[in-house]
Amino acid sequence: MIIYPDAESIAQAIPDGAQIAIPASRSGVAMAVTRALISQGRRNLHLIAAPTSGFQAEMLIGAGCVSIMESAGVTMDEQGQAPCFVRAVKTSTIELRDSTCPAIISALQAGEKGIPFIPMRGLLGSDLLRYRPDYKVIDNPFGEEDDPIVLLPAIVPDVALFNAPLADRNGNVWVGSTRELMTLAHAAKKTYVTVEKIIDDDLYKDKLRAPATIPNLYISGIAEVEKGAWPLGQPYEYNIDEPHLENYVRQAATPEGFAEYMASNVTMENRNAAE
Amino acid sequence: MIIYPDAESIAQAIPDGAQIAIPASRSGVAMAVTRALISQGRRNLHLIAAPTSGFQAEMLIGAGCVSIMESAGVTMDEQGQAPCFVRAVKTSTIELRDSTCPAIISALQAGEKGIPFIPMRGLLGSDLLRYRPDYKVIDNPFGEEDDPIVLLPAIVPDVALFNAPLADRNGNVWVGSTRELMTLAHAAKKTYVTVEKIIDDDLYKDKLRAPATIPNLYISGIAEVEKGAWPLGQPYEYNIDEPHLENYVRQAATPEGFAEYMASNVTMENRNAAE
Amino acid sequence: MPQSNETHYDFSQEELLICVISRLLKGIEHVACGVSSPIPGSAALLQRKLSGGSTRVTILLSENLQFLNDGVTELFDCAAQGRIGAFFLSGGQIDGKGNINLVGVGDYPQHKARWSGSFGSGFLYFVVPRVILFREEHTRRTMVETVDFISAPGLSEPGVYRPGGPYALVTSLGHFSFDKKRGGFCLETIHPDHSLEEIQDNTGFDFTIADGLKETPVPEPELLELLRGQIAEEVADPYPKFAKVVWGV
Amino acid sequence: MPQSNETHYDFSQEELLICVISRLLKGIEHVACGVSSPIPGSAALLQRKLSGGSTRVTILLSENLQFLNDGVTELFDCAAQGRIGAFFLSGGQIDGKGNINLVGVGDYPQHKARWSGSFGSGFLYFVVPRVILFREEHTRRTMVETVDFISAPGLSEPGVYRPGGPYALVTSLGHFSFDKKRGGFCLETIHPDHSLEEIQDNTGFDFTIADGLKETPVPEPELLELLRGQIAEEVADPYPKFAKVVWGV
Repeated sequence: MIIYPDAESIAQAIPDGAQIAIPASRSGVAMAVTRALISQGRRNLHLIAAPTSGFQAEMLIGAGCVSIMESAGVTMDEQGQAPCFVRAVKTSTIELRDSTCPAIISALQAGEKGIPFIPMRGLLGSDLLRYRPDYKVIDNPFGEEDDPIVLLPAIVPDVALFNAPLADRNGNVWVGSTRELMTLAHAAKKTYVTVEKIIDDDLYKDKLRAPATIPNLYISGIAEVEKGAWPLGQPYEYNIDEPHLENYVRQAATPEGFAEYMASNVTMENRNAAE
Repeated sequence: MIIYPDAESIAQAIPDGAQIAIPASRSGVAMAVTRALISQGRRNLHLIAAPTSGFQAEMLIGAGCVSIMESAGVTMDEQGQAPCFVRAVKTSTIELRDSTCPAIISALQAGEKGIPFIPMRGLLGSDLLRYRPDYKVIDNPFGEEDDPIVLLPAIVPDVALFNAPLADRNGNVWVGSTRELMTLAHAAKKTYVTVEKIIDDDLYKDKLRAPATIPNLYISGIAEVEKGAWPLGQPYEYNIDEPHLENYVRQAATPEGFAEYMASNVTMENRNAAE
Repeated sequence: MPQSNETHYDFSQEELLICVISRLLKGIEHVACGVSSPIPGSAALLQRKLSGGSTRVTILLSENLQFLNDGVTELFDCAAQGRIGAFFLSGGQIDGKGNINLVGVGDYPQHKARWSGSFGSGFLYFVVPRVILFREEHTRRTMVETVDFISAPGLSEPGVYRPGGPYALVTSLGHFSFDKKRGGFCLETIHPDHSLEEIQDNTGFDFTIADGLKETPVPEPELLELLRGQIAEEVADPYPKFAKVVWGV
Repeated sequence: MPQSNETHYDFSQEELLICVISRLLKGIEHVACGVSSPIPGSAALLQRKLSGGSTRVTILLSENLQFLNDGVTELFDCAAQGRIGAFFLSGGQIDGKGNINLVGVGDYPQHKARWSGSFGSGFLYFVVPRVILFREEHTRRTMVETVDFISAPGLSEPGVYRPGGPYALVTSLGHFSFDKKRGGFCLETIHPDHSLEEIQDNTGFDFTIADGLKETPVPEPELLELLRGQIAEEVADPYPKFAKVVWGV
């Protein structure tokens, strides 16, 4: 477990081509690291939204960092469609792996349990299944008559990446009720977390926080990054910056507008960070 | 969700023949309800230890309440073997379903997820598998060559029964780090919980306790029973009563001794409760 | 289509739809809905009140109206366990067999129009007994003969485990039930100020017409009073913008 | 077999076994053990110290030495993920093929003697790379030709997923390695005051003898000092009774 000085150093630990599991927009998204990945020109990322994504996938796709997008949905929520995602789909510049929320979560849970697959009800007769040759259908061996059921292959991401409210100096990370972050950390080979605050007290000695704390056993690195999820919101900490995202969606309606947004937000921030 | 006045009323809600999931001795065992079940003469219970049991299964078996014992282990821990359990095995008065800890937990997680089965590594070549015709072996459909793997049928218990530190008046139950209790409540059709204390505050409004709280959606009934796990220990509350259990094991070494223990502990307690 | 501010009825379209949906939730023990579904959410809260509290309402991601603390898996596990009686789904396209499309128009994956994605539909549509399809826009663009992409099918082959599925379709023009045996929608009521012809003109799929086809009942004054008072206050918690626009609270 | 209080060595049998096991844990990143396994637990804590902290130790159900907060599933999931390098198992019977029996003597289910049960062995023996079998009693009752019940097999058929398995067997008489290729134990060292003949007399299964068979190295004075000082203090947390009996702390 390494305590990194900033979001940029965490981004540097994530290589080109990594399969990265990321949480939904409201669960705690490592946006500062996302901007750093873009600044550093990361390429061919395979994003696994657990189970959906928004501004994070949108920006990474717009900046050309993504080759595969696996998700049950990419949306800017209240702000509407994700413009770069939609453009990338239409021009086939990313490979899509559309799925449904519980399938992605179940597959991550299979990864967490070290089992090669997990069954799930539903999906039969959908085009989601039709376009996912990696999902298999078998006859339920416990069924009394024909009972087809989908088997999902386990997902073991190279990296889980998210933002959380709190960590201690040992690298234990408190996630509160956003329990899916625990699943991500268990399933992934490496887990990097930006936190709003690193505290001196041991989260394990805190009877109330310990049950919602990811043990450092699963954590490869943390960095204290204030407002690490901005402009998205962070549970327990701050709300989404709606005006910023509204402005983004307006600007990114054209590729030129997206380039302008990036020029004035991502590069500049990095320049500031380098000063 | 019903708030029951005492352990006896909870026992009354559990019928003869029920399939009851119970936690391990150190996780929070509803011992007061266990004594009440015995007093009330409950019969043909199918106990599912999640994943092991001790004094609870031992007493219920000794009192003739149990017909099926499914477990990865029945032990009095530091106090040694469970004497009534051992006698019942030797005389075949209970049906044994021996298993291994993660198999029982995985099968309950399958129940929790509403899937008919879940795969698990291990077990192949063991006599556990040999004597469990309900466990099936298939060839992993995702394997590149022959890759046998065990499938476990889901467990959906009729009842989950345990003791916890705290509940609120809405029936939300705080379990802290004994997260397996959450799995039990999710998987079971009905969940009854004795708690050391019922508080007026809403556990859901408590940011620190909410993440380790079982929502009342899953809770059929609670009762405030002080020392509800005694003579076992209760996480966050009190330790095991070792002298009591040591004395029990000594006494129950013979069926007559067990009868004496029961006469002076179970019936008497009930007489007191009825007064 | 009268706008709420120019209607000659003393209720808004939102209020009408809330009452229509609320009636479809009768007898349900637990209804869940998304945080961006204010009309279904309001309907659920109204039904909770009318049921005397016996209907439980979970609004996902709402601070005070959700039960989740086991991460995003819990909603789906809970539905799989049979603990959710009703849920709402929508579709960029909905067809006459109850298939819904949340993915895009045209051929997959290079769509002519791409939407967000299928979210939980590919699972919840199978396991929640009473799925109410809700889409305000009722045009030949949304109500199509055959969807371009099946996020979740309305019907399943015999043998497929399917305790759930479509129960009704509510739009700005009317309310359909879903006939699982026949495998199609049946027009039950037409909202005030709309006609059968209008619905037929704007629907791309065939549907049957209920024997007792009638106008959608308008909200009773007492219901409106309840809605604008206590329910509006409750709705303002998960859906502040909506409550402000519709009821000014 | 000398008792610790009458031994002419300046170390107890417990201390010897702790040092033997500790050596078997070299290079392991994470070792887990049960709360009722004080000798393996002490060995793990000793190895942690000797590794300069690079060996992580998890003692199940201990307040300060465990990492679990996802319920009882976490240990098993964690092992399945490959995050546990070494674990300890025992057996009422252990046979020459590394099969262990934690269930009972005689025919299942009506045993002549019944033990507690298989616990996690039917899984952990398959997935933890370095499983150390530890059983102090070394007699023909415990070290048998063939176990009466296989809680977990020592060997698996080709094709069976098995990253884990037996690595060594430590008893009060000696230390065996397990040869996966040959499928049996190999006697590596004999504890001081014991003989090959004694081990052969008390072992119900055949085993090979290491080329360099030697006496188990006695604990170095510095190691004993460490053990009786810092490690004894650390052991007292998860294993208070043991620490008191062995070191009086």
